[in-house]
Amino acid sequence: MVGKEILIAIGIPLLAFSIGISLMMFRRKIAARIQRRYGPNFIQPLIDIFKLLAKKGNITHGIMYDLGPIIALAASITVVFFIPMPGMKLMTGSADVIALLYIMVIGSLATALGAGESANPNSSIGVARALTLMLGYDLPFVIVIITLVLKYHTTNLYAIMQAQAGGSWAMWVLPLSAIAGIIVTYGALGEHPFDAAVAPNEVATGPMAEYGGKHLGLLMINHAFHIYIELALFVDLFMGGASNIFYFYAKMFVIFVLIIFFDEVLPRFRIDDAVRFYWRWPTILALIGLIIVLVK
Amino acid sequence: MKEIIERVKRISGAEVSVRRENLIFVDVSRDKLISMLYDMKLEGFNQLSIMSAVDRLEDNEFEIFYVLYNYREKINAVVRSRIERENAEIETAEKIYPPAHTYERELTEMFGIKVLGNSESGKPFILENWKDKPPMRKDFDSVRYVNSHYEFRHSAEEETEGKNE
Amino acid sequence: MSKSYELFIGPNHPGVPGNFSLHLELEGDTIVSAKGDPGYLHRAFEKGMENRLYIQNLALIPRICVPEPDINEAAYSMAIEDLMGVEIPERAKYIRTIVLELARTTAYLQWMGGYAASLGLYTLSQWATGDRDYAIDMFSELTGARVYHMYIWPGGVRRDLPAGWEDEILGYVKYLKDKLEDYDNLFFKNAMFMHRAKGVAKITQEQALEWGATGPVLKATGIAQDVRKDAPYAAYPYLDFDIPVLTEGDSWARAIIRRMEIENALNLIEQAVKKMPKKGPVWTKMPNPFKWYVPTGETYAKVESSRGEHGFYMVSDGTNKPYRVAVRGASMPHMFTIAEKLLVGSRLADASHILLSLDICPPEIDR
Amino acid sequence: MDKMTEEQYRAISNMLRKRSLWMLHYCTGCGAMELPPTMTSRYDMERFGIVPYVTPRQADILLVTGYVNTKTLRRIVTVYEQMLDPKYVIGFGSCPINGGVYWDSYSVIKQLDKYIPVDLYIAGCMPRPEAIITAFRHLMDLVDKGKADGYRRYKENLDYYKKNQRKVLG
Repeated sequence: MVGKEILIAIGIPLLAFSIGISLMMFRRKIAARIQRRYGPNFIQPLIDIFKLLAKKGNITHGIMYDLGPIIALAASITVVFFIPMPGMKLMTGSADVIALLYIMVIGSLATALGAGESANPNSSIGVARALTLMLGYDLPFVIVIITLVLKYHTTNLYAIMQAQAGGSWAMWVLPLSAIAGIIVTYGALGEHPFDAAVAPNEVATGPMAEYGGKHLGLLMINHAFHIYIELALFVDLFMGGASNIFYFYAKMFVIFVLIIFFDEVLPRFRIDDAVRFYWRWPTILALIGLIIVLVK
Repeated sequence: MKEIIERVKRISGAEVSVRRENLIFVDVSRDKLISMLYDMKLEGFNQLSIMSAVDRLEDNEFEIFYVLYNYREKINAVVRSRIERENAEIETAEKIYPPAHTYERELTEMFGIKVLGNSESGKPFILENWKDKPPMRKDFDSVRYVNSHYEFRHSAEEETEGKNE
Repeated sequence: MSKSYELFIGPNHPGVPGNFSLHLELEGDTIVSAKGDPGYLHRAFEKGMENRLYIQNLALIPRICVPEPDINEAAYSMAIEDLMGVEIPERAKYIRTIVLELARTTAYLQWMGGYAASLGLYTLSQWATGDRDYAIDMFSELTGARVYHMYIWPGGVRRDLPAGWEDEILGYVKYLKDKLEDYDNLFFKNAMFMHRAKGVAKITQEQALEWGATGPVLKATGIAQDVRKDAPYAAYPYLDFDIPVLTEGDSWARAIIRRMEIENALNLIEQAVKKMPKKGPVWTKMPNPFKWYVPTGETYAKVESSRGEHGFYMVSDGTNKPYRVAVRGASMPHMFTIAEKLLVGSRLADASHILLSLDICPPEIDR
Repeated sequence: MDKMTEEQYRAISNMLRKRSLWMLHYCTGCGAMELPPTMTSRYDMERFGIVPYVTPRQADILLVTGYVNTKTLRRIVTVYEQMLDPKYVIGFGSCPINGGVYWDSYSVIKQLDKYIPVDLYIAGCMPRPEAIITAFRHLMDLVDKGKADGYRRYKENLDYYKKNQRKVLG
């Protein structure tokens, strides 16, 4: 039995990574088609990652600089274990949304610490922006989580997912909270219009400005996990999870394509505008959702 | 059109020559240059298009010129003045025309003409680490400079490129 | 601990329009002082031109301003024609107009890509640059080169239009007019673009006149100053067009002015193709290029570029080489007099946006 | 056996490197004018995995697009040294080769490969997008065969390059 658990322990992150990277592949291809071009080779993101890991030169600015991407990656993998994935149970039974909220912050903080040590002002500004944006989208996100917890009378993610089985998705029951949730997903993924933290024209890719080679490769792997985490969380919270992995993937894909479509036609917010936006519209929507649940 | 030219002619110290109906040249002496520019601005020449200098090496003089434009009368005026080539210096016009500030910085760098009253005159602007004489002067030979500082590629070198390094 | 810190934007930074550097001093996210640092593209044009024949300079001058090289050829040719007293044929005037307006279109499309990218909208960059390339095809059919045409030269234009080129250019005009609607829907009517651009980097009419603004920057404050109307050259006096004017004076107004100028340019091309004499010489016979002894004298010739007034001040001493040529680019006052003042007090996020809304062209500053 | 795996590793990593060349987004000269068409929808360089990246740490290729004056050369050298191995340099247009039309300009250097190692030159003023893409394909071949070794040459002949750099930069 132990052998099977180890297999699953390796299998879950691998599967999560493949889902994340495949969505990245689709992302570049779909974006290219919107921009009237042919687009890159389909497996381009994978080639990029392997090339970055095969880079020879190495540079370091201190211990945190090196540890930053590693801690971020470790935190992401930890989060992956807590998010219910159909057919693979290891720790999902004990997944608690409130604990999850805290673990998810670790990755961003680790990147922030690492980038901060590189002493590049662009990185510091980018980090400051990323953390400010986190402050912005965490408020509606927490309200949305509270709404769901009150609705289903549990803080267990798996139980929330199970309660929606059979078609009564939270998306249909609580549409306002779901809209707030998808806007939060935009910010968490750093897509337009909430990409001020990595804006090339302003801060030269922000936190990543000093990262290159293997570090950047790790950050890209982390990004693949990140895409998986945010989308899987949304699917689990609002779309009732899925009974098998293909169904799960299809749901994530639909949400992701929706995100890309908006991403490609919107300019970016200034960071103060982004926070103001988050504390206004999604927060109001989430609050109304909360009130509806409370009144019922 | 004619009226504005007449008005410019009445400014004291101005020698006006008309090149086209919308381009006139105004020659003044060095000490009247700034007051002339001031009068021109009062006449409605609101825009400084460019200012720079011409090195008149044979006369041992610099010719400073200001190309002005009158938006209402649609006429260009070039105010020119000659100064001595040795220890050349002029007064700044940035109080009258703000864009002059940058042109004067370039003037100092390219011709070595000092601009009094311009806080940034003489600071490095376009060139970096320039040690030779100001490059836009006529007695600066750029071909000689190039030959002494850079090496050209020769056909024989091309063949062995990569080996002799 | 001091509150402010320094940030160098550029030269290796996508936020600056080309090889140019900006020294910013920031307090938090707000800029407290800005200083431009030019010179990365200095090639000593004005010195080089003194050492070359007039005809050789023709190969040098397009390189002064890369996005729109034809204005240099036109202004340089006009200066020589003025000094030599040459009148160019009717058909050449129209061809010059078409070429200049097509170049203006390409310059604005290029600008549009950069401006949209500075606001984070990369899709428009892709579309606009892709559509610009079809205009480049027109150029390469007409002149044989994609970027540096050397087509307009003293006395007229280098050669006549190829057969069927008129129809092709009309087809392109029609194509781009359709595409402009797409651009409007994607960008110029985009609520988020308006949110970002409205009220940013606002200048009043008095300030614009005082600081020497020209072109779209001045038109956006409500002054219809345009060399094409004020000192008509080429075939502009025979054509019917209006100067677009807005009164807001902010980044949004400047963007919309440029958007209107594209339409204006397309209309001018259409008119010029239709009104153009169908036959006739395109070049006034000039002496052997090695013997272009330009009479002694000084002149100032100017044209309207996509960024504002572009002029050549030329001094001739009667030989076959110019004695002194000074180039006036619109970017010089726009950058050092206007942008340095506008950047102070704005946010770091807007720095690249402001530079692009003024359409700074570094090669024109450095020369 | 050990040697065998090392060879295989090198072959595989070269194959991956050639499919993913990130170029530095640094417009050093007027050749940068032909890069937007090459990058965008008409010619679409991303088909070959070539993407502009922002900082020197992330990039593999330094494209020197056109003339280099001494002020820019100082930045190019800094940027080149900041990039991580393996790194490649492409000299773009006729100016980095021998000065081009700026042969008598006091501020433009005449031979780029005296100051940093150049893997490939593209001739022309300015090279068309087709030429740029052909050059990138050629660079891919060089990378595949392991012949694009400019970064190694720079380390081996550091004194030579530094001496030349000091001569013009002072």
